[in-house]
Amino acid sequence: MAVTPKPVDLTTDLGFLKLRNPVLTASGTFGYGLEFEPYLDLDKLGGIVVKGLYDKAREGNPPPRLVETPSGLINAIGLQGVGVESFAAKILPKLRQLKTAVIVNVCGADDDEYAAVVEFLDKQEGIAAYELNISCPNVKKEGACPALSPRTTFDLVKRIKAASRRPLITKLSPNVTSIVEIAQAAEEAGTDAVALINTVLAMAIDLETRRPKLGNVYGGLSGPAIKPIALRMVHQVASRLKVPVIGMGGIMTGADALEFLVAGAAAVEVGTASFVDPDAAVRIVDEMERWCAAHGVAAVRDVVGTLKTA
Amino acid sequence: MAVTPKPVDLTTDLGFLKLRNPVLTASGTFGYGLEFEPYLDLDKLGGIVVKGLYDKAREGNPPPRLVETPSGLINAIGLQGVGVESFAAKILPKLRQLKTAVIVNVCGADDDEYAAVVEFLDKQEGIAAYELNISCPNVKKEGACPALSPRTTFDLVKRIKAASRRPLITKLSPNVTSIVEIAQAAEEAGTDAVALINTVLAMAIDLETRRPKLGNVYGGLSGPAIKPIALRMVHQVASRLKVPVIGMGGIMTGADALEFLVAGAAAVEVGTASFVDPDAAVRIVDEMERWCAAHGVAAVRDVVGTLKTA
Amino acid sequence: MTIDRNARLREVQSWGDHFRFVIDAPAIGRDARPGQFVMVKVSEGSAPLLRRPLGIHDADATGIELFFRVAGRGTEILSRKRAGERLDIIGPLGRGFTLAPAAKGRTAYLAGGGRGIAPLYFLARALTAAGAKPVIFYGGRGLADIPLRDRLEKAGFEVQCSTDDGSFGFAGFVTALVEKELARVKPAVVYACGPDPMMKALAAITAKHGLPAEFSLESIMGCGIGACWGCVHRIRNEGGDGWVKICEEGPVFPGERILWP
Amino acid sequence: MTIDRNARLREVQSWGDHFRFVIDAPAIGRDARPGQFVMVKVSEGSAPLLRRPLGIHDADATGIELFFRVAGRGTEILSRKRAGERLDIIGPLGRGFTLAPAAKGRTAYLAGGGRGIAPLYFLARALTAAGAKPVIFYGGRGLADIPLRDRLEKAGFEVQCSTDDGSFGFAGFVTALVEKELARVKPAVVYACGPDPMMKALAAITAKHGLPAEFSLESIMGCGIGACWGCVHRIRNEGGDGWVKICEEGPVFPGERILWP
Ligand SMILES: Cc1cc2nc3c(=O)[nH]c(=O)nc-3n(C[C@H](O)[C@H](O)[C@H](O)COP(=O)(O)OP(=O)(O)OC[C@H]3O[C@@H](n4cnc5c(N)ncnc54)[C@H](O)[C@@H]3O)c2cc1C
Ligand SMILES: Cc1cc2nc3c(=O)[nH]c(=O)nc-3n(C[C@H](O)[C@H](O)[C@H](O)COP(=O)(O)OP(=O)(O)OC[C@H]3O[C@@H](n4cnc5c(N)ncnc54)[C@H](O)[C@@H]3O)c2cc1C
Ligand SMILES: Cc1cc2nc3c(=O)[nH]c(=O)nc-3n(C[C@H](O)[C@H](O)[C@H](O)COP(=O)(O)O)c2cc1C
Ligand SMILES: Cc1cc2nc3c(=O)[nH]c(=O)nc-3n(C[C@H](O)[C@H](O)[C@H](O)COP(=O)(O)O)c2cc1C
Ligand code: FES
Ligand code: FES
Repeated sequence: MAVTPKPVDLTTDLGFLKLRNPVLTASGTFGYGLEFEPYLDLDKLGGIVVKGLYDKAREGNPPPRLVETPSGLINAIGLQGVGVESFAAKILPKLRQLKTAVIVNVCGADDDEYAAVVEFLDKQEGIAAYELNISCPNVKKEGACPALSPRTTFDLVKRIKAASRRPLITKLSPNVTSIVEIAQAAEEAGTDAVALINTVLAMAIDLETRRPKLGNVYGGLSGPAIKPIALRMVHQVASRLKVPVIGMGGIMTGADALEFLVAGAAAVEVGTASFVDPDAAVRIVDEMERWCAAHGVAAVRDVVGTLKTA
Repeated sequence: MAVTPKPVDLTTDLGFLKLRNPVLTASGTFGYGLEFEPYLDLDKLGGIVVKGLYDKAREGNPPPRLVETPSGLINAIGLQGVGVESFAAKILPKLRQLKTAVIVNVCGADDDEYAAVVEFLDKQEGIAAYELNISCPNVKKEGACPALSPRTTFDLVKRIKAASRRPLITKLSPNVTSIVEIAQAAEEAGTDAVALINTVLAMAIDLETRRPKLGNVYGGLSGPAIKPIALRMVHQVASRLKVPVIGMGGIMTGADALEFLVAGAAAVEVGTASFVDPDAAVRIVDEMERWCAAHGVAAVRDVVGTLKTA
Repeated sequence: MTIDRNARLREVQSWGDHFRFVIDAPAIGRDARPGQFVMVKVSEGSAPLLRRPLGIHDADATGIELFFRVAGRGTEILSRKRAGERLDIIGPLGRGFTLAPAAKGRTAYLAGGGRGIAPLYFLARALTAAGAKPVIFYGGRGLADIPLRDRLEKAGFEVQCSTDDGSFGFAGFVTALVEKELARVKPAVVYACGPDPMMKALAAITAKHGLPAEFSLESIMGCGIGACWGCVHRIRNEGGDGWVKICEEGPVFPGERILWP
Repeated sequence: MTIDRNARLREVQSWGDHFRFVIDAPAIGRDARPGQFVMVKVSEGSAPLLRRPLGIHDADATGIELFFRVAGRGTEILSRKRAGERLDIIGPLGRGFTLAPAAKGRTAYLAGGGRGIAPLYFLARALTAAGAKPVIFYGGRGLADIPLRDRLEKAGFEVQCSTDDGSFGFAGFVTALVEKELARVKPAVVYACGPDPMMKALAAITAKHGLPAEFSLESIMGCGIGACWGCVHRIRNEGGDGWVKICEEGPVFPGERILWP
C-alpha cells in the first residue's frame, strides 16, 4: 500500500490501566513472555498476560496434549507450570524491566487457592493487573469451574477483588448458555474488566485406535475456528457492560483484531497465533496501525464499538 | 486399498426406527431432498431430514444469509421455507416413494405452533419420525429458544410427545452450559432419541463497512470448525442417556462419521458437507462401509460407543 | 447438472489478476446455456470450505471456459492452477438468458461491468448464431479492468468500451455509454451482468425506454443447487414479493422482476 | 533462532513419499547443530494451522537440508513445493546430540528407523569431521522405507541396512541388527532417532551393555519454542520425574533420563 504513514494513536486506556497499544498476548500461549525475546521486541506489546499461575507448581496432564483440528487447536495442557513463588523469584524480575504491562493470569483449584495466589502476588512489584482465570477445574466440585454459573463467578470475583490491591480482569469461559449473565455477575462483583473468550470445550478421536487424541480426553479449542463464536460473545457482552471488554479468540491478523474492536472490545489478546508466528502479536500491532493510517483513523480507540447494525 | 469387499451390515436400529444405514441428511442442508436427485441416489441414504417446517410459509431473514469463516459457515437463513401444507401437498408424495426414511424437522415460533405442525403432519402418511427443532427463536420470549433451558425443553418435548403418534427425535442446541442436563430433560419428557448438535451462535464483521456480514447480525456456525465441539457433546450425552443419540457437526468424510459412532452416536447426520459435495452423504456411507470391510468390522453398529478412555 | 471431478484445465490465459480457463468438461459443456454458471471447488481442505460460483464464459461439446477476477482467497487459489491440473466442477446450474427477444436481424445490447463480462461472451456467440446482432458494452474503472476487449473484437463482436477514469474508450460509467447509444440505436433487448449499482441504474434506464432487459445477479452461494436458501434476492412474484433463490430461479431475471435494495 | 520467511527451496529430491529439500537459509544453516530441528509453515491459510517440526538433515553456511516422509496433510502440502518456491522456517531449535562421547578415533553407532534417519546424516558428518567413526544402522519395514541408503554410502559412511520384511539387508528390526553388531564391536556411544518402540528397545539394549546413548524424541508440537507446553515427554529429573518440553530441553535426551510409556 502506498500510504504515507500518518502517526496513529494506538494508546489504549482501560480506565485502571494505560496500554501502549491494544494488543496483549493471551495467557498460556506466550509462555512467561521471555521465551519470545528472540522473535520480537517485548516492549512493542500492549501487554503480556503470562501463563496461568497456581500457588504451587503443577504437573499438568499426560500427553498427547495438543491436537490440530480444522482451523483450530485443542489443548489439554492442564496448566502445567511453575508455582507463583518460582515465578516471582525467577521470571518477574526480568519482566519488570519491560515497558510493557505485565498481567498475571491467576488460577486456583478452589477459591482459597485463587486467594492465596493473589495474596502472594500483591506483595510483589511490577504487576499491572490480575486476570482471573475462572475456568480452572475445581477439585472440590467435580471439576466444575466457577465460570459456569453467575453465582460462583460472583462469589469468586467478589472475594478476589476485595482481597487484592490491583485491578482485576475476569476471564470468561464460552461454555455457557448466557455469557452476558456471567459477565454481568462479574461486573456486579466489582471486576474492573472482563476478558473473553477462553477455549471452547472440545474433543478429538483417533479412529484407528478408538482413543481420544488427548491424554485428558477433553480439551479447549482455540484458533480461527472459534473466532466467529468469540466475536459474537464479545459483541453481546460489550453492549451490556460498563467495564471494558478485552476480546480474543482466533485473532491472527490486524484485521481480525480490529473486528473485535468494532464489536466493542477495548483491547484484544492474541493467543494461538503466537504458536504459528512467534512475532504475530507485534505484526498485528503494525497491521492495525497501517489500517488506521490508510483509513484516516487518527486513534485506534475511535474504532471501538463502531459496529453499525441498522 | 486392495481389500476384498466383505459384506458389511450397515443397518441401524434406533429402536423406534430401522434405517438402511446410519447416515441421514441434516435438516436445512438438504432442502426437501428432491433438490439432490440429480446428484445421488436418494434410496442409498439412511434417512432424509427435511428442512425445518413451520405451520405457515416463512419469509426468512434479509440477505446476506451466509458467510464463510475458517473451516466453517455461518448461516442466518431464518428458516425460510414452504409451510407444512404445501410440503404435504407437493413434496411429501414424492418423498414417500423413496426407500429412505423421511424425517420432518418440526419448527414453531411458540409451543402452540410446534403442536399445530405435528397435529397436521400426524394426518399425513410417509413420515418415519419427527425431529423437534427446539432451537427456533420464540416470538413470545424475546427470541429465546426452548433448547436453552431444561425446563422449556422438558415442557415442549412432553407436550409434543403426548400429541404425536410418531417417534420423536429432539434436536439439541450446543449453546448451553450443560448439554447433558438438556438431553436428560428431553429424555425424561419422553423423547425417543436426541440429535445434536445444531449450529453454534456466531457472527462475522465486515471491517471495511463496519457492518455485520449477515443481515440478521448473528447466525449459526456449522462445518468442520465445530466438529470438535460436536464430538465432545455427543460423547458427554451418549454415556448418560438410554435413548439413542444421533450425532452431527462438521462431518465431511466416512472417518468423521465413524468417530461420532465411536463417541457413542447410533447414527449421524451430514449437513454442510452436502453444500460442498451434493453427493457427500452417499460417499460417506460408502467410505464407512469400506472402512469397516478393511478393519474386519462385520456390522457398523459394532463401532458404536467403542471409545476407550482408559 | 453433472459433477465433473476430473475436469482437465486445458489452457490458462491471464491478464494481471484476470484469468481465462479453458476446461475439458464435455458433459457440462454440452448442456450449458448462456447465463448459466458452475460451482468450482477451490480447495481440497476445509479452508476455504465452499465452492465458488463462476459464470460460463463459453461452452461447446468439449467443455467450458471460465473468466474470473481474483476477488479473495478462493479465486486466488484457483488462479494458481496450471494447465493439466484437474478441477472439480458442478454444472451447468441455474437459468440463463432468454434469447427469444433478440430474434433474427435484431440488435441486442450486452452490458458487462468488470468481471460481469464473463457470461456475455457466451451469450454474444449464441445471439450471433441465432442471427441477432449483439453490441457489447464493456466497462471498468480503468484499462486493467477490461482485459477482454481484444478477445471480444477478435471474435468479431461489435464492442464499445468505457472506463471510469477515461484511460480507454468512453470516459464514464458503462451505463452512461449505454444511455448515449440508446439515443442512436434502440435494441430489441438489453442484457447485463455487473455490480449491483450498475445493474440497478441500467434497470432504471431500460424501464424508462420501455425496453425488455435481463440481468444476471450475484450473491454469496452456499450450494448453487437450491438447497441452502442462502443466495436469495428480493424478487417481484405473482403471489407477492419475496426472497427468491437466485441459483435456482436465476441468476438471470427480467429487469422488471428485480427489487433493488 | 531465526524466522526466515524467505527461505528459497533450492533443490528437491524424491523417492516415492520421501523427500529431500535443499534450502537457502544462511542464518539458520550457520547456527545449526546436529539433532536440532526447524518449524516449517505448511499452509498460508488456517488449515493446517500449525507449523510442522522437521529435523535438520544437513546444514552449512548457505542453508539447511530437510528429509521427510509424507505422514499427513501438512507434509503432503510441503511435498508439492517446487524448487524456486519460498518457505517460512523457524530455527534452529532445541538441543541436539552431544558429540563429546564420540571422541577422535572412537566408534559411534547411529540408529535410524524410517524417517528417523533425517538428523543422523548431519550427525554423521559432524562426527566424521571430529575424527570419530560413525556406523549408521538404517532400518525400515521394507525397501521403500530406506531410500537414503545410496546417499549415505556415497557420502562415505559405513551403513548397515535392515528391513522388517527382509527385502534388503538384515532381515528384522534395526534394533536386532544393532544388538548383533554390538557383539562384534562395542561403540563409545549410541545415537538414535526413530519410532518410540524402536528407541525404547534400544534404550534397554544400551543400558544392558552399559553404553551411553542419546535419543531424539518426537511429539506433536504447538510452537517449537517452549511456549505452549504441548510437547512434553516423561523425563527423569534431579528434582523428580516430570513432563519436560522436548522442544526446549530436547528433542535429544540421554537414554537414562527418558521414561518410556
Ligand atoms: C452466479 C454467479 C456467477 C459468477 N460469475 C463470476 C465470473 O464469471 N467471474 C468472476 O470473476 N466472478 C464471478 N462471480 C463472483 C465470484 O463468485 C466471487 O468473486 C467469488 O466467489 C469470490 O470468492 P473468493 O474466495 O475469491 O473471495 P472471498 O474472499 O470469498 O470474497 C471476496 C469478496 O467477494 C464477495 N463474494 C464472495 N462470494 C461471492 C459470490 N458468490 N458472489 C459475489 N460476491 C461474493 C465477498 O463478500 C467479499 O466481499 C459470480 C458469482 C455468482 C453468484
Ligand atoms: C523434533 C521433531 C523432528 C522431526 N523430524 C522429522 C524429520 O526430519 N522427517 C520427518 O519425516 N518427520 C519428522 N518429524 C515428524 C513430523 O513432524 C510429522 O510427521 C509431521 O508433523 C506430520 O504432519 P502432517 O501434517 O503431515 O501429518 P498429520 O496429519 O498432522 O499427522 C499424521 C500423523 O503423524 C502424527 N504427528 C503429527 N505431528 C507430529 C509430530 N510433531 N511428531 C510426531 N508425530 C506427529 C499424528 O498424530 C498422526 O498420527 C519430526 C518430529 C519432531 C517432533
Ligand atoms: C496451549 C494453551 C494454553 C492456554 N492456557 C491458558 C491459561 O493458562 N489461562 C487462561 O486463562 N487461558 C489459557 N488459554 C486460553 C487462551 O488464553 C485464549 O483464551 C484462547 O486460546 C483463545 O484465543 P486464541 O484463539 O487466540 O488462542 C490457553 C490456550 C492455549 C491454546
Ligand atoms: C443453511 C443451514 C440451514 C439449517 N437449517 C436447519 C433447520 O431448518 N433445522 C434444524 O434443526 N437445523 C438446521 N440447520 C443445522 C444443521 O441441521 C446441523 O445441525 C448443523 O449444520 C451442524 O451440522 P454440519 O456441521 O454438518 O452442517 C441448518 C444448517 C445450515 C448450515
Ligand atoms: S446457493 Fe444454496 S440455495 Fe442458492
Ligand atoms: S512445542 Fe510448544 S512447548 Fe514445545
